[in-house]
Amino acid sequence: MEKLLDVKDLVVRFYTYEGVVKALEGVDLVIKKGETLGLVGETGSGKSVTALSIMMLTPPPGKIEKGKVLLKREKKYVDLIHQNEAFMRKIRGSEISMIFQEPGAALNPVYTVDDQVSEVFLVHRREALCKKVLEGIEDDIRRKKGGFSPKRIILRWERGIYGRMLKNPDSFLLKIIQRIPIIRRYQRRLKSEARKMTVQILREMEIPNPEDVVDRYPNELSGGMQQRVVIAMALACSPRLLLADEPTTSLDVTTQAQILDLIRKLKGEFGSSVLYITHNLGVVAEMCDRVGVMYAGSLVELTDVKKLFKNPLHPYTKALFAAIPKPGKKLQSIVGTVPNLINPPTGCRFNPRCPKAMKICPKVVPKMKEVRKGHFVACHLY
Amino acid sequence: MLVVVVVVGAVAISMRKTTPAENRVVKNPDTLVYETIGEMESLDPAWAYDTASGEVILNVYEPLLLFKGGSTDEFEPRIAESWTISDDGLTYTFKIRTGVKFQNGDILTPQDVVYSIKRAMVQDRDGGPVWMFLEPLIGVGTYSTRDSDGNISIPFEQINNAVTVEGDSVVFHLKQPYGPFIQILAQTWASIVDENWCIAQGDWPGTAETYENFNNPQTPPLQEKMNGTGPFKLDRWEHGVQIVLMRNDNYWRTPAKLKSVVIKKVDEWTDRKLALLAGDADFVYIPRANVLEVENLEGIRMIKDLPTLAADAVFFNFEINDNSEYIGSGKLDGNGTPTNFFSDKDVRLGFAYSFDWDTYIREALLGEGKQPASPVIDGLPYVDPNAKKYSLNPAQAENHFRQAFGGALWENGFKLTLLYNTGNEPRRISAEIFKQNIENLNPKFSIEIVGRDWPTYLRDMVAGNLSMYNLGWQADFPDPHNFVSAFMSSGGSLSMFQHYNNPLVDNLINSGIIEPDPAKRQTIYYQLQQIYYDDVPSLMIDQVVGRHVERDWVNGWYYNPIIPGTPWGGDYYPVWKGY
Amino acid sequence: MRSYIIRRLLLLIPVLLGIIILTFTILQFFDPVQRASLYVTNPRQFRDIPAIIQKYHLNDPVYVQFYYWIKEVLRGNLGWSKSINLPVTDAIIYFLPATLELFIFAVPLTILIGIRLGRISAVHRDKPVDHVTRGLAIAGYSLPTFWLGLMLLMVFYGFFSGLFPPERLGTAADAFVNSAAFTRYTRINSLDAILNLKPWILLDALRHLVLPVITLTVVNIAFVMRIMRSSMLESLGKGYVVTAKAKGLDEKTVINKHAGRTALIPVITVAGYLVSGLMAGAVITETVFTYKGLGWWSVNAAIQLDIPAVLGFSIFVGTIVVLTNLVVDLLYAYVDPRIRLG
Amino acid sequence: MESLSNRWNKFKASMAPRVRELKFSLRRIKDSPLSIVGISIIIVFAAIALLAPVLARPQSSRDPYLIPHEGFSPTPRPPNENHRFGTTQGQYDIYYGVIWGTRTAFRVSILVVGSALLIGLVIGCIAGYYGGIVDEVFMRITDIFLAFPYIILIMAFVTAMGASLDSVLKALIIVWWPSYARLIRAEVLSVREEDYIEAAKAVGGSDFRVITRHVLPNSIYPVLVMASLDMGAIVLTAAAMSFLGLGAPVGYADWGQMISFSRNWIVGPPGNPFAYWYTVVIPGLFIFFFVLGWSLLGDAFRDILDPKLRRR
Repeated sequence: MEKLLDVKDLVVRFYTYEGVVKALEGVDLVIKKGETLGLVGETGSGKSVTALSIMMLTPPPGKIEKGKVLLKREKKYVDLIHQNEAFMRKIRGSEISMIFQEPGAALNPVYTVDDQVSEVFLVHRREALCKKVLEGIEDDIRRKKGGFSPKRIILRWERGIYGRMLKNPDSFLLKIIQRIPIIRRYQRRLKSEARKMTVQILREMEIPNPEDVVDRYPNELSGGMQQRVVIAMALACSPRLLLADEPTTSLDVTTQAQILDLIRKLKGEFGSSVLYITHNLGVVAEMCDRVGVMYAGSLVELTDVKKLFKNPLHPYTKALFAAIPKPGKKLQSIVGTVPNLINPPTGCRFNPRCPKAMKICPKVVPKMKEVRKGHFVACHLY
Repeated sequence: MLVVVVVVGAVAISMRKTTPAENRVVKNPDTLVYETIGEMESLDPAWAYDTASGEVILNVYEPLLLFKGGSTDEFEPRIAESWTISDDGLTYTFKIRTGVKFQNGDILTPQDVVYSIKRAMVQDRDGGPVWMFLEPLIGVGTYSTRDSDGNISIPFEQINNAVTVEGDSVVFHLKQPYGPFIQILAQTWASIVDENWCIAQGDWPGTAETYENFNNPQTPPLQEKMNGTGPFKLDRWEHGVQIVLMRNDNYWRTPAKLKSVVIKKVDEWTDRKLALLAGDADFVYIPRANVLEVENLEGIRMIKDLPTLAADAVFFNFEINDNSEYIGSGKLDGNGTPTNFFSDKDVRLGFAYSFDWDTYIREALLGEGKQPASPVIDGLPYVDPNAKKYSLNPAQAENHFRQAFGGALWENGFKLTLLYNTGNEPRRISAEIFKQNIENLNPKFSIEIVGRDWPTYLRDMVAGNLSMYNLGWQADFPDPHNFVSAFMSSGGSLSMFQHYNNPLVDNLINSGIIEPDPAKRQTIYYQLQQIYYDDVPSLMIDQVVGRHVERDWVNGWYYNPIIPGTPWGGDYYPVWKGY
Repeated sequence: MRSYIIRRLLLLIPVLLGIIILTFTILQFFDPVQRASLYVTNPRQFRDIPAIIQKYHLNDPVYVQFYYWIKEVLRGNLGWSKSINLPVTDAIIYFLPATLELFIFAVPLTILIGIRLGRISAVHRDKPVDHVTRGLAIAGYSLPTFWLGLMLLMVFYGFFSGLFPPERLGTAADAFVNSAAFTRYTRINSLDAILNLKPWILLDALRHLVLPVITLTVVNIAFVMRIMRSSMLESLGKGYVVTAKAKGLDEKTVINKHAGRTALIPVITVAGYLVSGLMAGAVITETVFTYKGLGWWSVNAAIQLDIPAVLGFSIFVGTIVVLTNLVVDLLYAYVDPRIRLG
Repeated sequence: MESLSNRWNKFKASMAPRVRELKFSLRRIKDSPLSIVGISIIIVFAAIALLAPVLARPQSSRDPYLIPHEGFSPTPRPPNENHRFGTTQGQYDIYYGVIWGTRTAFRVSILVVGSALLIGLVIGCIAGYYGGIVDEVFMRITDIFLAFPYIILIMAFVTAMGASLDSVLKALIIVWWPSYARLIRAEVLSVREEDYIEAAKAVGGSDFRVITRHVLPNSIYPVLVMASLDMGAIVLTAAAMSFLGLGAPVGYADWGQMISFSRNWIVGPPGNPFAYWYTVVIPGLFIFFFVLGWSLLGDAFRDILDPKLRRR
C-alpha cells in the first residue's frame, strides 16, 4: 500500500524557563492509506506532541528542530514543515484533522454546537455552500415571479454577493460588507446551509435528534455526546488522515465502546487513515493494524498488532505488557521513573530502567532496524 | 525741543494703542461676565450677610436710599423720595416714592416698606444681619430677638411699633440716637420687598400670632426667589456654577444699559485669567499672589489703590485655656507659656515692637496695604490724624521682654505655637515674621507655626486655646462704632475670644454710639484710639488696598468700599460695554 | 432568577446601613464648633456660634442627631447641602448629568481600549509588543490623575488656548442652552444637543469634554487591560483554542472569536470595581478641570465639612456600586452559558 | 552527627521545590525588561531617600522636612545656580522639596502598606479559616468599605481628623486593609481544603500553628503582589490628598503639596505660556516615576506568581 504520511527523523524541542525539553528525538513513522496506526506509550512519552507536530500545531514554546513531515497530495509528497500558514490552514480540518482527549475542553463553552461544527464547513466548504445558497436564491426568485418588490431587489443583491463570493472568496468588498451590521444579514443563508450540513454530520455521528442538539451548549451534553460532536468536527470534511489523541480516555467504559465502534465504522465510510494515540493496549488490540511504541520522545518499536502482541521485542514493550493486569498473574510494574526530558539519559533513553542494559546502551543511541519482516526495533539487543 | 517731546509722546501713545478705537470688537457687548470664587448663600435680603449674596441683592432689590456714588457719608434717594431726621435723632421720616413697580408688576406702597423692615426683624436668623436694626430700634446691646435658649424674647409690639406708616411716609422710632442708622438703611438688608408677593411665597403674613413661627427659620422663605424694584431681575441661579441677571425693562429710572449680568463661580485662577485674556470675562477676582500676572496687558484696565474698609488684626489672648495644646508646659519654664502670658503688657509690647510692617506689606500684600494705627481705620469718620503706631524696633522689644514677668521670661525663655488658617498666606507670613524677629532676640524664645483648616482654627479660637489669633473685619457700615465694638469691647465679635476686659473702653463705646453730637463723638473715639495704643489689647496688622480689573471696553463702573462685591464687582446699573 | 435579584437587593440594606453608620462615626470626630463653621461665613457671625450650634443640633448626642437625620431620610429628604445651598437630593439630581456625561464617554473608551490592548499584549506575550503595550498601560496607571490633568491644561491652555476650555459649556452655548429655544431633556448637554439638532452645541459640549475624558480614561485603562491580558493568556492555553486551530480557522477568528469571548468574562466581573474606580477618578478629574459634577461637589462638601452632602453622596454612590455589581452578575450569566444553564 | 546531616538532607529535600520556585521566579524577573526597569527605578529612589541629607543639606537645626525659603514672594523663580530646580510659590526650593519628598513618600507607603497588610492578614485569616458567621460579618464590613470610592472615604476621614499628613496616613490604613483582608480570605479558603492542611489539623496542630506554618505561606504570594502595586497607589492617593489641600502642612516636603503650589501657575504670562513649567513638571515627574517603579515591579510579579500563567 502507498504511504499517506511519512514522518522522517522528527525532532521537537520545548524552550522553557527551566531549560530545553527534548520532547521528540528523531521520530520516524509511516501511515499507509486506509490503515490505523496505533501509538502507545506512557504519558509524556511524546505521543500527543507527535500528533500536534504533524498538524504544525506544536504548542509554544515548542519548536520543530528538524525532520520531514511528508503528506501525499495528488501523486506527490509535500513537506508540511516548509509550508506557509495559509496552506496549513487549508490542510487542517479538511485533509488532516484531530480528535482530542478531553471533549469537554475541546469544545468552546460559550458557543453552540452548531456554531462550532458549522465553522468547519464555512472554512473548508465555502464554495459548496455558496452554490447551494445560490440555488436557493434562484428558487426564491422564481417563486416570487412578476412585479416589483423590495424582496426581489434584496434577492437580486444577495445573488450578486454570493456570485462574487464564489468567484473570489476573499475579495476586499466582502470583507468590508460582512462587518456592516444590517447588511451582513445576507450571511444568514450561508449559515443556515452550513447548519443543514451540521445536522447531517451529527446524524451520521449517531447523535439522537440532532436538530435539537445543534442549538445546545457543550455543557448541556454528556461526555459521550461531546466527544461525538468533536469527532463530527473532525470528520466534517472527510479528511484523509485522522489523528485521534486518546479519544476515549476520559469516557466511561460503555461510552468508550460506542465511540470506538463509531470511529471504526466511520473509518470504513470515509476511508481515511487514522493515527490512534492511546496508552491502553486493549484498545490498540481492537483498533489498530500496526502499532508504534514510544518511550521518552522516541519510537522504540514498530510493527503490526499481532506480531507485537505475540512477541514484543523491545525490553520496554515487554515491560509494558507485563504491566497489564492479568487474572492469576502477579502484576509487575516498570522499575524507576519516566526520565525528565531536559537532560535525558545518554544513549538509549530506556537504559537506566532496562533489565537487559549493556555497556553500550548509555553510549550509543540505538537505530531502528528491521529485525524481522515488518518488525522494527531500536535496541542494541538485536 | 517741545515739538520733539510732543512727537515722542504721540508715538508712545500710538504705540500703546496698537489698534484704533473704532474697529475694535467688543465681545458679547450687552452681557457683563464676572468670574469670581464666592458661593452665594441666599437671595433673601433679611438672611444674606455675605458679600456674594449682597452683590446680587443690591442689583435686584432697592433700599430706601443708597450711598451716593463712591462716597460713604452722602446719600441719594431710591425708594424714598426724601427724608428728615428729628433733632433728637430719635425719629427718621422717609417720604416714599410713588409709581415704583415691583418686577412682578405690583405697585410699591409705604406698607411694603414697613413690612420689609418688620419682616427682617421677625426673621432675624442666627448669624444674620438683622442685629443692625435691633440695636437702634429695640435698644443698644440687643443683638438678637431670642434669649440664650433660643426662645423669642422680644414682644411683637416692640417690633410692630418700631416702624410705622404715616400717610405717604414711613417713620422709624429709635430707642436712642444711633448715628449710623441711616447708613444701615442704605444697604441690602434694608431692601424693600413686596408684601403680597412674599405672603404668597409662604412668608410671614404680618400678623402678631404667627411671628414666632417665622423667627429664625431653617431656610429663608425667599431663598431662591427674587422680586425687587431694582435695575435687574433674577433669571436663574445655577448653584455652584453661576447666577444670571436680566435687565428690568420697566425700571422706574432709565433701564440699565447692560442686557444681562452673569456672575460665574470659577474656583481656579488660571481659568479666570484665561477667560479675562480671551475677553470672555469682563471682571475677574484675582488672588493677591497673582495680581502681577495681568498688569499692563493690552485690553485690560487695572484700577489700583482703592481704599477698603477692611482691616486685619492679631489678638492677644489674655487668659489662654489651661488645657490648650499650643502652650507647651503651660508654665514659665522655657518649654511653654503661662496661660496669662499676654496679660503682661510688656509681653504685648515686646510682640508689638517685633512686627515688621514694611516687610509684611511688601511680601504678603505686594505693597497693597497700609498699617492702621487703631481699629478706627482710614475712610471712617473721627480718625485721629496723629494717632501713634508701633514699628519694628528690636531694642525696644528686647527691653520690654526683659521687664516682662519681672525678668523671669527673659531668664527662662518661652515656647508657644502660633496657628494660622491654612490657605491664608498673609496670616502665615505675619506669623513667620513674628517668629523670625522674636527668636532673634533670645535663643530661649521659640515659636512654632502651625496651619489648621478653618473649622479647626475656629474651634480652637472659640475654646480659647490660641495664644494669639488673626482675624479680619469688613465694615457693616462706615462708622467707627462698627469697628471699635468689634475690636475692643469685651463682648466684641472679634475681641470676645481674647478676654480683654476694660470697663472704661466698654463705657466709651456705648456712649459713643448713642451720642448725637459729632464733636462729642470725635473726642470719644480719639480717646479710644489713644487707649488702643497704650494698652495694645491687639495689634492692627493691615488695612488692605483693593484693586479692580476689567476689560478696557467696560465703562461706568465705580468704587464704593461699602457696596457689597467691590472692588472686583459691585453696582452694575451704570455699567456699559463699548469703546 | 427573580428571587436571586431580590436577594441581592436585600444585600444592599446592610451595606447602606454600614455606610450611614460609617459616616456618622466620622461625624463624631468633629467638635460642634467645627461643624458650625460651615454656617459661620464671616467674623460678624461669631457672636451667634452658640445659637447656631443649638439651632442645628450640632451638640446633641449622636443618636439624637441620627434620629433627626433618619427621620428626614425616611421622608425622602437627605438634608440640606450648605456648601451649595441646595437640598442634598436636588443637588444629586442637579450634578448627576454632568458626571454621567463624563462616564458616557469615558467608560466605553476605557473598556474598549483596555480590552484591545490586553488582547494584543496577551497574544504577543513576552514579545516587544507586549512589553510596550503593558509599559504604556502601567505608565498611564502610574500617572497622578491631577498631575496629568494639570499637564494637559498647561499644554492646551498655553498653546491652543480656548481649544479645550474648562467647565461644561462656553458662555454663548450656555446662554443658548438655557434659553427658551432649547429644551433640556436630560441635562446631558451633548445628548440634548443631538435631541435638539444643534450641532454647534454638541461641538461645544464635546470640546469641553475632551480633556476630562482623556484624563479619566488614560488612568483607568491599565486596570481593564491587566485583567483582559491575564484572562486572555489563560484561555489561549485552553483546549478549544487548539481545536479551533485544528479546524483550520485563521489566527484572527481563533483569537477574537474563540479565545476572546471567554476571556471577556473576568473583565465583566470587575466592572463594579471599575465603576467605583472611575468615580474616584471623577472626583479628582472634575476638581482639576472645574467640571461641575458629583465629584466636584463631593470634594467641596468634604472640605467644607458639609456632612449631609457627604452622607448623601456616599449613600448614592454606594447604592450605584452595589447595583452595578448586581447588573454585572446578570450580564455574567448572559455571557457564560455555563452559569445561565448550569 | 549522622542524624543531623540526615535531617539536613530531609530539610533540603522538603525545601527543594520552594527553592526551585524562587530560582525560577528570579529568572523570570531577570528575563522581563519591565521589572528590571521597575527595580532600578525603585533603587534610585531608595538611594535618593537615603542620601537626602547629602544631596540637599538641611539648613540649621530645624526640622529637615521643612523646605527652606527665601522671603515669601508668591511668584515662582526659574531654575538658577542656587536653586537647581527653581523655587515655587512662596519661594520654596523645589529641589530640596522633591529630594526630601522622596523620604516622605517612602515613609507613607511603607507605613500604610505595612499596617494595612498586618490588619488584613489577621482578619483575612480568621475570616477565611474559621468561616461561618465570623466570615460573614467581616466580609459585610469589607463590602461597605469597598462600596465607597476610596478617595471620598479617605477625604471624609482626613477632614474628620483634621488635615495633616498623619491623618492621611491613618485614613489610608483604615481604607486600605479591607482589600487585603478580602484577598487573604479568598486564598485561605482555597488552601483550607488542601490535604496537607487537613493532615496538619489531623496531627493536632493548633489553629495558630496551622495558619502560620501551613496556611499563610501558601496564600501570601498574591497579597505581596498587591502590596507592591499598592506602594505606588498609596503615594498617589496621599499626593492627591495634599493636592486637595488635605495633606501635609504648607512648606512640608511633600510632592503632592508642591504640585498644589503650582495650581495657580500652570499658565505663564501671555507670550510665554510655559514660564512656570518647572513648578508643575518636576514634582509631578517624581511622583510619576516613583509610582511607575512599583507598578512595573508589581505587574511583573503578578505575571510571574500567577499560577494560571506559570510555565508556558
